[in-house]
Amino acid sequence: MPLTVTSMEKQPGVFVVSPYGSLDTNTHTVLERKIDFLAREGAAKVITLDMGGVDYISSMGVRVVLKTKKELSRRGGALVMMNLKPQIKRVFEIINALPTLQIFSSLQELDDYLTEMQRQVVHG
Amino acid sequence: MPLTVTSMEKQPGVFVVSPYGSLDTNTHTVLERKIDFLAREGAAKVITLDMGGVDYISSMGVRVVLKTKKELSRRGGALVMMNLKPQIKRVFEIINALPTLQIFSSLQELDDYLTEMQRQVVHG
Amino acid sequence: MAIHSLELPATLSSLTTLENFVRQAMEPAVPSPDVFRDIRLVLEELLVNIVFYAYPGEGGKVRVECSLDPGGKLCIRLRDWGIPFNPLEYPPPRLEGDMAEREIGGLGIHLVKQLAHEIRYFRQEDSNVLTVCFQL
Amino acid sequence: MAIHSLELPATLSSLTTLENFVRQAMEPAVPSPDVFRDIRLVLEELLVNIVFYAYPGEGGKVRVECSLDPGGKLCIRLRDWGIPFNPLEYPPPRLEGDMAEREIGGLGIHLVKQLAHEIRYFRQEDSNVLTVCFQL
Ligand SMILES: Nc1ncnc2c1ncn2[C@@H]1O[C@H](COP(=O)(O)OP(=O)(O)O)[C@@H](O)[C@H]1O
Ligand SMILES: Nc1ncnc2c1ncn2[C@@H]1O[C@H](COP(=O)(O)OP(=O)(O)O)[C@@H](O)[C@H]1O
Repeated sequence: MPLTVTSMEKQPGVFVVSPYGSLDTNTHTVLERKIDFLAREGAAKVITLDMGGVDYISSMGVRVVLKTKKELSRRGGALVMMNLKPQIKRVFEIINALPTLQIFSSLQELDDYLTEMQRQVVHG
Repeated sequence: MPLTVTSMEKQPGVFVVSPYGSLDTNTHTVLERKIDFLAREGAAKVITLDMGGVDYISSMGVRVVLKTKKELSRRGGALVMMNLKPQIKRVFEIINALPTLQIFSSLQELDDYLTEMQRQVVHG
Repeated sequence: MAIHSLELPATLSSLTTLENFVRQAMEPAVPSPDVFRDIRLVLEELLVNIVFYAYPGEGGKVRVECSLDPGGKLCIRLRDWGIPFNPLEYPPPRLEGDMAEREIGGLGIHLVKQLAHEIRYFRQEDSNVLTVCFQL
Repeated sequence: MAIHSLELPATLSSLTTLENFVRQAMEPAVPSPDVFRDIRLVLEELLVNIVFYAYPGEGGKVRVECSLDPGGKLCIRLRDWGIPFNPLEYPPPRLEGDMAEREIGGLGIHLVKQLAHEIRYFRQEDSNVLTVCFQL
């Protein structure tokens, strides 16, 4: 199954990125390049990965998520996730990555977080 | 054409990495992962890319080379290249990357450079 | 003049299919390895850009048409139904200075412009039509 | 008990072929989507590791054998002729602490160990033979 990735700018530098399909060895480049693009052209600081459309992930997909998190943190930003299907959550669980990744369960919760983040980015 | 990658440790932290085949969108991950592996397990500081076996490169292959150079420089190391076939040299030429990349034409020249590098890494 | 055509999903795995299709469409002409490599590189950069950028929504498809004229000119036409994008108007990347210092981008289109012997672009209704030609 | 077998080059593009092969070998059994996803994940991690690590020299091949017993147990045996490597002896990755802080590695084998219902490894002459089984 291929991977397509859509994105939406919520506030300046704050993006929701929605991969759709399989996030694996053969497709991870599509997400990686989309994120590179947003970092370069959109000065992305905070990325929410909406995983609602992802039904398969392998360790190569996990790498992209963790590397992006690392890179954004280094630049004072953040990566958070939402809408993980049970099978996706399970993969992150097995490798114990859930404590590291902020997972939101509702849009409201995410919005509150983003508002707070935005305040810090602007004032920090 | 697939890509295979061999590597050899010349001195501690100093590696010669030899990709063989096509360095393109579908294969670049193999080189990327090999370099990640050497950075992690071999504490690679200086990498010489021996491009003698590469007969095709696309912009995705170029990205891996430039990203690796960036990452190694950040850690006080270096990436250099040798044995570029004319068609590979041409691609780097078109995007004007040759001034950025150190290209060696003989093993002797490379060895002198590595000896100097090693001295700096050890004493710096 | 035979015209071969093919429709593919805009995904990375279409790359191999596209390459094989163009290789066959060239027959019986046998381009030099150098020209063949240039064709392959141009196709890869263009297809990959369609995959990465043309459909910021839910993905889409690419239509390929190949024609070889008796003079040995091969033209490959790629059509997508993505956002309007004319690569000929895309500004060249900053090529001076230390590559490794700056963000890496804009290399693909620059390569295409340098390697294709001819490039034409037009927007037709809701599609981008890009034609690249090579003298075999 | 039918045994299906296949030999593939150890390259990333063999991944799709491998998945399709195993899917067919399972027939007429129909695993639940969950089990099927686990099988796919285990195969991907194992094949990709063979591509990345088994042949530090000039590349090589992988041999796959699938068998399905009447009780619905599917066993997949992967053989490579690469450097000796027993994943069962590979230490588990450090899983405590902030993942994003440390180097990312060692996840693939850990996933395989957690998801396969059974794993066996032996070195036979100059090959690694790894068998993973799943109860469909
Ligand atoms: N088919 C396309 N549809 C829409 N935009 C495109 C397309 N191809 C390229 N672009 C835009 O042109 C830019 C430059 O593309 P390219 O030269 O291939 O380099 P890069 O992909 O590294 O940015 C891309 O970042 C993208 O914004
Ligand atoms: N088939 C193999 N042959 C040789 N070494 C392997 C093989 N598979 C894995 N390894 C080794 O085991 C390590 C862990 O593999 P894995 O858990 O997949 O994580 P990663 O690839 O991120 O390191 C690899 O870094 C490599 O050193």
